[in-house]
Amino acid sequence: MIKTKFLSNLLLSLIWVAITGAFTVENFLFGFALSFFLLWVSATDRRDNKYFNRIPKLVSFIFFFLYELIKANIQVAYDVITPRHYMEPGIVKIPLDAESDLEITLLANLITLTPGTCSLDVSEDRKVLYVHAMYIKDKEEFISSIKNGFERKLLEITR
Amino acid sequence: MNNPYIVLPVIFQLLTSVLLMFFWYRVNAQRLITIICSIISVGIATWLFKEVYQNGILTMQAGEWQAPFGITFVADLFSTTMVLLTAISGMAVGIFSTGSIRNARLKFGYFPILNFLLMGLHGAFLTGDIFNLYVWFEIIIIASFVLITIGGEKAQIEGAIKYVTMNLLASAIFLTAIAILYGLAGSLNMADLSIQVAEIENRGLVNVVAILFLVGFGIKSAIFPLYFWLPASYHTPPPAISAVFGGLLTKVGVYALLRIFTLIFIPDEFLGNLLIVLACMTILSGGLGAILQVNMRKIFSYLIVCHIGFMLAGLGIYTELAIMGAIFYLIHDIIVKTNLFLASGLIFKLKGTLNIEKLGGLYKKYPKFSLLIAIPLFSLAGIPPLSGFWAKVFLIEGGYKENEWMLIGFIILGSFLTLWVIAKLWSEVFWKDAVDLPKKINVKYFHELKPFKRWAMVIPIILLAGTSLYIGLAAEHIIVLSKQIAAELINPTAYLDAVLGIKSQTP
Amino acid sequence: MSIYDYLYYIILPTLSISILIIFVRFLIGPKLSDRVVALDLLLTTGIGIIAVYSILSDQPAFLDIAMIMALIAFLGTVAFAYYLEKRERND
Amino acid sequence: MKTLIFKTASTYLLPLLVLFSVFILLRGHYLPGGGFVGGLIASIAFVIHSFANGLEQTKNLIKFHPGFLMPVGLCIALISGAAPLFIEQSFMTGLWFENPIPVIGMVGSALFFDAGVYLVVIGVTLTIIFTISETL
Amino acid sequence: MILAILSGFVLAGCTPFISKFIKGKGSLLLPILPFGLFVYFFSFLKEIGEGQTFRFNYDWVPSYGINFGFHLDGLAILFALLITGVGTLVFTYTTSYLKGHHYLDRFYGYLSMFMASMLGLVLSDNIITLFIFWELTSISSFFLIGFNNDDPKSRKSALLALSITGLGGLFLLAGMVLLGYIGGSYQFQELLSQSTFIKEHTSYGWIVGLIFIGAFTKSAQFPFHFWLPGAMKAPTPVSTYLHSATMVKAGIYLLARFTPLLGGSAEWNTTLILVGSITMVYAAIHSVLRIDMKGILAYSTISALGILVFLIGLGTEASLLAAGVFILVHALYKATLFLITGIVDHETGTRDVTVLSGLSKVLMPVAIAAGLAALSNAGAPPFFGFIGKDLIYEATLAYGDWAMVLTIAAVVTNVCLLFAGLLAGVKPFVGSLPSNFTSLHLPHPTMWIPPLILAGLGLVFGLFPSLVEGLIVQPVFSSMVIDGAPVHIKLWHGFNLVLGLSLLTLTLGVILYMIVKPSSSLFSKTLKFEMIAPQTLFEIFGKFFNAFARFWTGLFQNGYLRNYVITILGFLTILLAYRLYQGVNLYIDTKQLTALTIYEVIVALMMIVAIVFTVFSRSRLVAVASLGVMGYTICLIFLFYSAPDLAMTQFSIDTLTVILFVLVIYNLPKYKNFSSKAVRIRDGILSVFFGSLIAILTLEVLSEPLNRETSIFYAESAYLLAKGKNVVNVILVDFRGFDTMVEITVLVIAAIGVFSLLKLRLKSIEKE
Amino acid sequence: MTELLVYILSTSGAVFILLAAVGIVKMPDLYLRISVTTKAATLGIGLILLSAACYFNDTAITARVVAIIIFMLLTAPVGAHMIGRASYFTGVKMWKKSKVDDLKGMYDKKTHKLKSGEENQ
Amino acid sequence: MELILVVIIGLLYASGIYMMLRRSMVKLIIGLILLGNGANMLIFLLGRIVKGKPPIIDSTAKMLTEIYADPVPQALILTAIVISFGLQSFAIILVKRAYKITQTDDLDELNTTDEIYE
Ligand code: NA
Ligand code: NA
Repeated sequence: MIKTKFLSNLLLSLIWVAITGAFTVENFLFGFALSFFLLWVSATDRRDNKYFNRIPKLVSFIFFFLYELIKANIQVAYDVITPRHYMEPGIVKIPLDAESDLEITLLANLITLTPGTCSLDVSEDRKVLYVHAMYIKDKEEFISSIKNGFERKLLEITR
Repeated sequence: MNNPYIVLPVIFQLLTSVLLMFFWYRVNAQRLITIICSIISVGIATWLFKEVYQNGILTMQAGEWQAPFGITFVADLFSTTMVLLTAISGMAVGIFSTGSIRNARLKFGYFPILNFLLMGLHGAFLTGDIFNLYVWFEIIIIASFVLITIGGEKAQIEGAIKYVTMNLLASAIFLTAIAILYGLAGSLNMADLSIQVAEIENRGLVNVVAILFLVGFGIKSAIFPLYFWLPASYHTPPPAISAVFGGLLTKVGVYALLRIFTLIFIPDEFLGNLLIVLACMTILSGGLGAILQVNMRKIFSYLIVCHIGFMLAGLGIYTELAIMGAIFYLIHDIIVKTNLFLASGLIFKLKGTLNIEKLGGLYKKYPKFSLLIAIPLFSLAGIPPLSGFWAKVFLIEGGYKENEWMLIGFIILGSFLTLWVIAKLWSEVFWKDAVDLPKKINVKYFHELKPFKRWAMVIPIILLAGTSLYIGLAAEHIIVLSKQIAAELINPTAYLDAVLGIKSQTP
Repeated sequence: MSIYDYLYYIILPTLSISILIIFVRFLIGPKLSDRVVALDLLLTTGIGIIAVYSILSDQPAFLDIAMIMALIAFLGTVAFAYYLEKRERND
Repeated sequence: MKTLIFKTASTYLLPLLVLFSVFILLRGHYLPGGGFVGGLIASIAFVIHSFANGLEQTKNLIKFHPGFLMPVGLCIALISGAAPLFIEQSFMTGLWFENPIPVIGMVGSALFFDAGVYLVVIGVTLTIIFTISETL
Repeated sequence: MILAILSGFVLAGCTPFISKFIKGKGSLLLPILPFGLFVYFFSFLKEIGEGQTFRFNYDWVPSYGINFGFHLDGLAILFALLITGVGTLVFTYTTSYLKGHHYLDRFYGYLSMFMASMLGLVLSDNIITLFIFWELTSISSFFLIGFNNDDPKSRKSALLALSITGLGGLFLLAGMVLLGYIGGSYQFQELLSQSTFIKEHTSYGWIVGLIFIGAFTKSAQFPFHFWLPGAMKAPTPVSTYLHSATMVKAGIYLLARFTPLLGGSAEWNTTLILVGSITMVYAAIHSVLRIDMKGILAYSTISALGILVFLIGLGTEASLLAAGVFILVHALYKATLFLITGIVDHETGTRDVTVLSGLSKVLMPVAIAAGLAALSNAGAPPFFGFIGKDLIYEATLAYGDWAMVLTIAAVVTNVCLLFAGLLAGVKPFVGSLPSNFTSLHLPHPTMWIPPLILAGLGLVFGLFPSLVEGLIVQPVFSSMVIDGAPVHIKLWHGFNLVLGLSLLTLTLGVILYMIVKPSSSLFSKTLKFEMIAPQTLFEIFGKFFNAFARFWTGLFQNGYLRNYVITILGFLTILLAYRLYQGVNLYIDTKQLTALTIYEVIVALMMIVAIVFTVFSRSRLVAVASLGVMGYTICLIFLFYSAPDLAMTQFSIDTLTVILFVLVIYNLPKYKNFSSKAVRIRDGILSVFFGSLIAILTLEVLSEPLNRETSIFYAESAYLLAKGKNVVNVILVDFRGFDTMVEITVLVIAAIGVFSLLKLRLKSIEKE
Repeated sequence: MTELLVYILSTSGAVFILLAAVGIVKMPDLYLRISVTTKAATLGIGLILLSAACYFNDTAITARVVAIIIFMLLTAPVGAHMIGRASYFTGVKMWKKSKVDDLKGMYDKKTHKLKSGEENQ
Repeated sequence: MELILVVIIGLLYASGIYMMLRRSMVKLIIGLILLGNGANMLIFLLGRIVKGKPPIIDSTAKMLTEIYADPVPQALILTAIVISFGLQSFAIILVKRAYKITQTDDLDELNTTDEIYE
């Protein structure tokens, strides 16, 4: 718990330094104090996260995401600029392996951020994610592409 | 002369409010604070008045930024008189409220808001900056919005909708006027504007801006044909609130009119005639409205309108004498109208209604209260030598000097209607036999109150009645004061010198 | 063509035209949701305009407005979503 | 409205936004920003949190009624404004420390004043929005 | 002197605190005050008789030339003695008349207040002070008429009396102020020296007219007379004191007092003669037709007042002398008759002369007094009334071309008055005593002695006119006629036309009394006559006025907010348009304008569309969303035109406003369009017109040069003096920090308001 | 080099935004509009912001740009999710050619709770 | 651009007033907001607009020397915006409360306090 707190604190201080744009020790210390205060104010339960061994996976995930992003964007762009609609849209239920709030949220957001798909909602029991998608050639295939793509890679980082 | 302490009335009022906010749910502590602070406030105002009376105009340049760059506060006789009157009325209403306002309202910020309102009034009187005046006006209206709705009863809300709309409209017009004035003159300091505006070559534009100010302030001071919000709303909140409204709020508009139209825009012939016509119509509308009403507070509300006409008349005639009349009337009216609304609160506590057809028998049952209330009533009616009388003399003579016969006619008409209404009210409420009224379950009658609360309701009325007697009987003091104020207004060189220093010499 | 001209004559008009197109969706609706989505997109595009404008006027400070927009633009969307649900529940 | 996604996002957004609001407050004297905008952003942070997690959660988080910030903020502003009165100078006269402080820059009564504004704006906005949410 | 005048006020002020005392035996001590005053004024009599006058000056409002300046001369002392003398008797009379009355203390309070005011009125040299006392007598009269305030008629009469005298008073005030303004002083003695200047001034007519209205209303002259009969609702001491002997004579006093200052002109004389003669004849005829003793006396009083006005109007030395004497004559006999009426009423419970008769058998001293008074009234020798009547006829006969007409009018009046006097003073006491009155007893001496004294004086002065000639009549005359010849009054002038007229009057009056028997049927017939009486006209006017008030108030205060808004904006628009049209030439300097760019045009276009959309959308949510778009485009414009702070704030506030709206309005009703098409078009035209005016105004201001002094100062000193680089922020927290301070207070208040508006629910059970 | 980067980034950003704009008008139903716009715009704005960062070439500004992008990535999907969900709720119809609708009937009309359909597993 | 802004200002005023003249309370509030925005734009424009030169002193400079936008109107508008926000929130809540009590959005039904007899 203490470590998590410290990490969050550190992270926030760094963000502070970033947004203020003054890379000095004093500024960092000030940001640290400020975020310490904030964390004290907003004590919420955060799971223990092991940051450091996840970094490489994180980097590879980012690239994967960017690739997906651009690919899907082009697909959608084509659909947008051509007069005909090639899409076969629908809402698909995707069972979730992700469990924690953070995992589910990240997954849902990433899905939304890629063109052509959009997470609509998570069921109350957190077991499934409802996704609206533009190109559903085959429902099962679509589900497995998400599960093996985004979800697996994401879980590799967070667990 | 510079004196950083002339803003004390404002700051002390703010301090009081903040202090009261820290005692949010502790109503008795709030009561105590209100009483003590309102007395101190009167002390401060008296001190300021004395200083200015003895030493002449005092100024304060906020942040030590010389005019016209900072916000200047100016305590001349006019503003300090208004501050003093506000403090006195405020004290009366504050003390009255400790006895008359129910705890539920007190737990929702009644006292802090009341003190904010007084702060706004003090600020509006003392500021020498047109935009700052706007923000003070905003304080005043928002505080009055809150006070008029506090408790949220149906009539209150209905009245408030109109009140709020009209006041917001007035604010928008005021802001528009400031925008154009700044666009023309590039300044916000009123003294500086006085000089700048005089130099603008395009007089047509100046006249147009003057119209905007006239209407903006006119709505706030409830002149014809801009007064509608007043009779629609003033009778709806608890009496203590009506008292501060009736006594002080419309007078800020009048103050602003007097200030702006003597300092920045000197009325040309058209505007002067317009003001006269408006004054006549205001007197007429208020008087006619008053004779029809049966609710005591509505009668007083219409009479407010009627008497605003008198003050406007002074400005319309635009001579030192006439303005002196307007000032005298203003001084009298603040004290008396406040008192009458307080008295109506007392009557409500005694009888549980304010409908003059249902009321009756007060003189028989409460002779001392009746005589007490008779003082403000007959002062208002202008029975000489009570306070309402004097101003008329000056206004009438002022009217003669400028050959405003129609205006004199309307002043007579307005005085007559007032007299008639007050006499009728006296006859109905005090003379007529009492009718058995059903006991209202949600009213705590006067005799059921604790002695502290009873005294808290009666003492302010005595105090204000005494003040109005003083104004009437020691009229000399007030006349000398009004004369000096009028002279300062008509010839603002002293004001300009005090604010701008050497700058006013070399425009 | 300098970078300034490029941004001024190509990018900014493109963004402006985008805004106009999005505004059309706002106007035609048909549902409130459509308008809300359009509004959201308008704001987002606005961030782009601000970014370009900050380059043009050489005022990096303008980026802070973009930052504020990015942070709270979605609050409007959230509020409307909130409204839609509430209204649904009350009906 | 308490969806999982929104809730989680809000948990991260809250400290970010508040941090950002302080940043906006502090640099107001040099670049666009200041007490108002800072206060508005901070309160928006809490509003988002309350939308996502429900009002009770947010209230628990703040631990006191946001209305309390109003007199506190007013007090700070008033004191920083009225302090010069004690040395016979006008209200709102700027009093400054001799040397600049790192990060913040010059510290003076104006900064405290702005901080008062910041607190008041938070208190006001939250009081309004929370009260409305409570009485819906 | 000031003490003498104000002592009445002091006593009045004390009454609430010594009420127990007054209600007990203490009332017997009260007449000491008027009596003391009487003695005090009496002590001046000798010197005044010798032609001296006394002046007393006390500062009050020196800066406006208003003071307690008292001037004691013949006219003043006549009235002062009347006031204090009759006052003493009335005070005494009251001790019995209202004995044990629950509100005796109040009664004495008002009475003393009245006495003091009346004294102040007649003694004041300063015309404003005079007016103040004048109004105070009206107010005391209001309280006294309404003394029996359980009776609605009593209240109505009090209101009516106050309306008439109050309105008259206001005109008088206007007249006084005008007079003071023209004459350059409020001091009567100083004005007197300006007499010719004033008379030749163009405003002379106004002055006289205004003062006349004041005097006529107070002294119940036609057509303002009708409040006086109503005022008889007051207890009898009041009728005696105020409404016959003193207050109603205030108008006469005023006219007499102003005669040397304003009199002598054709306007002055003609008006007074006309009004006076109409009043005297009209009221005299009326008095004949009444059956209520008080009614009879009321009308005969009006008639007598008419005579006085008439006499003053004649303006000759003879007529003024007659007036001076008649004031005293009338006071003596009329007061007596009123007091007697009170006794009769008090004892028998009725004042109906058709019922009353034979009372002399039980109320002998009263009957004597009544008889004396009736005879004096009749002008029978050797009563003082005879002298009075003689003087009147002398005056009319000497009045040039109109002598005949005027004399006939005087005779008719006197005949009627004589009849009335007999009816009230003789009829109740002669004849057979009805059985139900046999058990009557003579009241307490304090009641019957005062009328006896008054009536007795009427006889004494008649027998020995020299008693009053030098001491009173001469000084009174000198007050009205400066440099007049010395007067000489006597009972017997020898056989002449005047004597003939007097005898004729007597004979006719007695004959009339023999023939005409008062009856209620006759009286009710006269009531039909009232249809065209001034009172009816006044009431019709009142109704019309009320209807007008209702119309006017309903027209403006009609309850519809949008009508209020449209009135206000219409007013503003008309004025703006007129002023713009009058003084502004439209001119646009295109060189000063900034260039257009596509992104600005698009943003502006969007803004315009958003505004239009906001206005015409049929869903309020869409309107709110459009409002959001509009705010957002404003934000962009702020950004483009170098206002990043504004853009930030506008954006944040805009978002919050949208949230607020959304939170609040989801449960509001359907967003209906209530107005008809015509109304919408009307509103549309007004709005567009107003918008255009603002636009034109803006354009016009834009082409004016702007003074940038302030902005340059800020730009130069923001960093150097205020240590900040964002000038806008420096202005907000430093240069104009006070604004900000106030502004956050506004926010705090708004928040508290929202809090209380939503959370505070007054429980109906909780007591207020 | 920096200039070229600015050209490329700003152009591609503007193009994506334009795409989103066209998309929002052209797409036949609300969900598709959300789908198209949220990301295209996010990407486009991200690119433009990056171009600004390149232009100013200052660490402080770059850091700020990164912060904005992170904020957007955090908020944009949440907004899309919220409005999409609310729209479904209030009965905004899907395009008539849509293939599947797994969400149908899963919302509890009263409590607004969403079932997974797998509660018993 | 000034000309377009002038048109916009006129339009804001006109539409604000038009909305205030409707009978619906919500429209009334919207009208007031429009009017307020109109006034703000008016101050802004009449302070004379300058493109792309915010009144912020460069980090290396000590004062503004070249052409810059007038900071005074900006400060005024800022104050006005914030004040309007306070007033508008209050007005919005007032309308809500009024509706709750009277169950109508129609302003014409809120006229009992103007009646002569009550
Ligand atoms: Na996607
Ligand atoms: Na400000």
